[in-house]
Amino acid sequence: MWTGFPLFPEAASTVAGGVDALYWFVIAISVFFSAGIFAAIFYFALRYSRKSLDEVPKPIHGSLALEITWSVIPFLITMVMFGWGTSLFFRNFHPPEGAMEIFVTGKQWMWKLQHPEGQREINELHVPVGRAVKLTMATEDVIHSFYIPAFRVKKDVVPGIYSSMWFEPTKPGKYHLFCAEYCGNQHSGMIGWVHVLSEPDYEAWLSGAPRGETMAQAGERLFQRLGCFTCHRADSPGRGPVLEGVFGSTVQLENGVKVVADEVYLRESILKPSAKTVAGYRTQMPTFQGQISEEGLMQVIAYIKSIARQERMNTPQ
Amino acid sequence: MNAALAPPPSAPPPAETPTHYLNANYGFRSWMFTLDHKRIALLYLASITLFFFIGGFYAVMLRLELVTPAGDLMSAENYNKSFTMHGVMMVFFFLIPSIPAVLGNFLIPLMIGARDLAFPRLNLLSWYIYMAGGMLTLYAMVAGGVDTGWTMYTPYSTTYSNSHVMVMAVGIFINGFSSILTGLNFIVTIHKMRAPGLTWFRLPLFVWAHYATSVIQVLGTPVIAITILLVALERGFGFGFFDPKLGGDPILFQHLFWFYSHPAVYIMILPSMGVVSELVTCFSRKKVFGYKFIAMSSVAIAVFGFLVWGHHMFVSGQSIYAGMIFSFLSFLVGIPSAIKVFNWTATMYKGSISYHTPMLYVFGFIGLFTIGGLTGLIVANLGLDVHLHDTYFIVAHFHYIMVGGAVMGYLGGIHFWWPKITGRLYPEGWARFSALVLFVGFNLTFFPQFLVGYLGMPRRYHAYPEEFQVFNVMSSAGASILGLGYLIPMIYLTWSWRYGKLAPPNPWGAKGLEWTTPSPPTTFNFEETPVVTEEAYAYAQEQETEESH
Amino acid sequence: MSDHAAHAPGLAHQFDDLDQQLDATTLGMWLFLAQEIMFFGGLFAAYAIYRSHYPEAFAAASHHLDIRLGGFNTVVLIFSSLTMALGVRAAQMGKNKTVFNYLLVTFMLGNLFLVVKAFEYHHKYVEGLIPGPWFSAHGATDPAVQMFFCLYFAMTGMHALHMVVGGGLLIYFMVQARRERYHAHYFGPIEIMGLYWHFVDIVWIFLFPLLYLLGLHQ
Amino acid sequence: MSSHVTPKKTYFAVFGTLMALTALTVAAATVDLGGLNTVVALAIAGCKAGVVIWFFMEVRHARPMTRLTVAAGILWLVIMLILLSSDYISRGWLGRSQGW
Repeated sequence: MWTGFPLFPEAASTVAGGVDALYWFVIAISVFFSAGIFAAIFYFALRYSRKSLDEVPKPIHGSLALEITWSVIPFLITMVMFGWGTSLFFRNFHPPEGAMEIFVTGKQWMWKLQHPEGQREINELHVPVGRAVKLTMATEDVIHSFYIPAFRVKKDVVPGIYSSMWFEPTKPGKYHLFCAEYCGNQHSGMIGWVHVLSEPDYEAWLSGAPRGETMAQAGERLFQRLGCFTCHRADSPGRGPVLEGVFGSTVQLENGVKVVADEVYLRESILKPSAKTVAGYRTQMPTFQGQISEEGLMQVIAYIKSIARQERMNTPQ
Repeated sequence: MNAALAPPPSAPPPAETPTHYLNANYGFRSWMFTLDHKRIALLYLASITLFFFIGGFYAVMLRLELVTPAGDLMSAENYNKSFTMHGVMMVFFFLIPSIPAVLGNFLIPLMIGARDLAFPRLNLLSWYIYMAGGMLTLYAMVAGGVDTGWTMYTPYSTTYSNSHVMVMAVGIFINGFSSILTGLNFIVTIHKMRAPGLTWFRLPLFVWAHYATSVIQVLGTPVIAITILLVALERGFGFGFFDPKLGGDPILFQHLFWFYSHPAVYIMILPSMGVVSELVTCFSRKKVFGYKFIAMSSVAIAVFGFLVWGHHMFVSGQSIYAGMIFSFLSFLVGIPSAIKVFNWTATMYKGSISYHTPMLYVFGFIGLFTIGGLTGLIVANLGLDVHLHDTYFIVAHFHYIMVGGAVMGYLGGIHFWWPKITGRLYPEGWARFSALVLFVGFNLTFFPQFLVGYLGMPRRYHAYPEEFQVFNVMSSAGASILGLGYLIPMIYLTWSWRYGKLAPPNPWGAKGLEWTTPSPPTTFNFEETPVVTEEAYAYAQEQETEESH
Repeated sequence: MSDHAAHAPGLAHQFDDLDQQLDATTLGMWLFLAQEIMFFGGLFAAYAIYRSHYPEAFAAASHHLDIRLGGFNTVVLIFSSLTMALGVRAAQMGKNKTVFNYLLVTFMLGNLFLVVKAFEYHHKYVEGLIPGPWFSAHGATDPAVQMFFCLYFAMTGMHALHMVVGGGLLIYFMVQARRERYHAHYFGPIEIMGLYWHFVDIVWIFLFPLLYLLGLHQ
Repeated sequence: MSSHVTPKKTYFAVFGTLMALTALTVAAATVDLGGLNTVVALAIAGCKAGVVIWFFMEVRHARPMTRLTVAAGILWLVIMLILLSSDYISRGWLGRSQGW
């Protein structure tokens, strides 16, 4: 199958244009300088080629003015590149408010994706055009890297932590999804497609895709099965903190530090309960390391999130 | 075409061959237990060439596999093992020791007027250590290979890989000490063994470059040694230093790994820059432009090289603020490199330029290094590296630096000092031809990789989407030309060792103490310790003094 | 190269005189020690990162170590540094017999350190504190406790390995001193041996507070 | 030349200082100084190391190049620690806990 011979990748996200503009800027500067150097070398090589065997040219020791010039000018130019690139990076780093969330688990050698509504996909991701999408990513084994060239986004997925990234597709279409960090035997098979659909198409896909329970529902079931509810519920005072309304709030730890109870904190508290205990509770929770998969963890967290949302709706302030 | 060559010595070579370091004694023991830095350099030359061709063999396999998008020539497993061995062989066993251990070893005592390096036994020991490390790594290869990539990222290398990681880790660990000892030896030698009158700012720039390199070798290499040891402990004994289950951080491994492995790039390129500085002044027959700036930029590169390692980790989960610092420092390290390129170019201005093979390599070096360096500005850029990290753009960038830069300098240096090393001239026509072949082959191989990299082709892919095929075919075609380009010098240099024209002591009319010795030099280099009275590269010494009177 | 210098005992062919040789070898040794700083530096860096990230777990874990044994070993090692320094001093004055005696004392002290260390290791083994699948620190729920012991064994083990190498070198130099090799103009090897030994001592000077003491008040 | 022979009593004085500092560091460790415990312990260890380097290793009589080498070794370690911590300290600045 001949799929064409593209010279430049498609730009299909809100950040792609900015990245390409900076790229062309640096390329232009580079071409200018290398052309200058190559031209000088060619010219000197021809103009000053050795005419006779005993020719001895006059020595030139150097020139401080020249040295300073060709140190300072490149320095200033690179600082422009640095400033531009860094501001672009920082701007592209923070996801916009209200982005829709997708949960990603990397695993040798596939990408598992869960939508909050319950749709699950493997190596395929369907997203609507024109809406920001935030990915929360974890890995079951080694380091992977989630890479969509057409969106100019990439982020390593490192064991033990949640990575996150976001993008907003601007063009409907089908785009490559790669694992960019070498992850073992079938690394090059850990690829897939991102399908960017128009809003109606996306709605159609949502209703057509097989959906079981939502992530929160699945999480609630796990919550029951692992026995979390025996301690973490309103009518078991003292044993563990009540989780309604916890997500997104600031909690005070034993050692006086305050942290925001976000995905990362919840994950750590489930796997290493003693690491950051909430003030007023003794560390008696067992670790769930090895008993719950990264996917399951994400579901439990989605459940804790959902009960935080309900709480907020019940107590308007 | 030999018109530009310096006039041959008027007297024909004496019928009786004088005693020199090659014919002083013979036999296996005289080589295996030699303390002569020149013989040790040749031991390195032979073993490095061996490892280069092993690494090259794997490169050929990789490029063959990548001709078609499907993974059809070999299995994914073998492909992964091939790029691992290619990387390990080329980085640890070829590029890092190449110029320092061969040319540096041979030339530094000659250039500073010393009888030998400060610690000849240590020098021999470092070759044995190098061979031991190399043999262990070869054993890992024969026993079934390693599939972690040369970067050995945890937790893949510690927990998930089923290949011979331990053996290779120990091999690389051992090899590290060879590099440390070489660097240590050079620093002491340059400090303590210079001939009378040879002040710091009269030293050849080759020596300056090696001094800077040695600093990196001594202060950087131990960090990779301990890091690899930790990986081995984790893999072998369950000491989970980087294991997230024990609260370990896999990113810490990357920090420690790149703390050495980024400066290691400067171990490869700095000596090559030293070679180019020698060559450009000799074949322009003119004092190098801005001597102190070139010398100091070597030192600056060595120091700044230690401050930039985090630019390998922009998307790894490293803090974005640390990313900003590392990006800033990475741009800074570009400045001394630029200074060098400008100074070399300026040296040619109003010179007397001849087109001998070493000078062709200089042209190649400046061109390719310029491209490699400028694309470095792209990948050092936080905003762009997010897209380019771990793609073929990176692969192309560092091959432009390491092959286009370091290897071009190495070959240029080998040709330049070949008469000194062997006492024979290489065949100029063949040499020019192969330099041209290399230049064309190299660009055809690696330039398409910039394009396919920006398209988004990730590195270390055994199979790839079809729209990348055209670039990959170009690259593989170029690789076959490049491979040929490496074979030709291998053949004619070997041939010339025996059949080449006898070389006069100073065939290029070059300045420098090494050219005052016979070709090849005697075992202890100098009959009498030379006394230096002039600056380096004083090609116009007589005229200058005339004018000043 | 003057003839009489070439025949000076202990002078290698590449040097002009014994002064140059001593200068070169001393500088070489210091460079080697700079290399050692970075070698241990990797371990110390890992320790610093993990300690600051898991202060409680590390403090709890350090309570498994015996401060009396650690403190005793600190004294032993510092004392051995003193005898080493005195040995170098004797070599500078060309007193081979005294050199031998001081090196012997240093060697014995080094061995004493290693024996105590071996007892400590054994104790950890009995308590199940060797990292890996059999790790079983009772009452420790935080896995970072095990990380502490990973670092403990790596750092003290690497240090002990340096002690063993130092011990071997001491034996060699004791034999040389017996053979009356040193005199007032040729004592470089002993001086270099001293540098190495003191460096190993310095590493322990940092290991002792970092591993044994930091969690003491908690 | 470094063949300067140091009087024995200097070495004994150095040994006494080192012993005193060892006692001090143990004593300091038993007192709760909050975050300062680490600082004090490292400061004392640094002093001890300095004393060993300066007297036992005779850097006080050494050539400038030797001193430079010592300084370079320490400086490079500091570079490594500072740039490493630049990552680990600032990982939490985004207002999120980092979890590893």
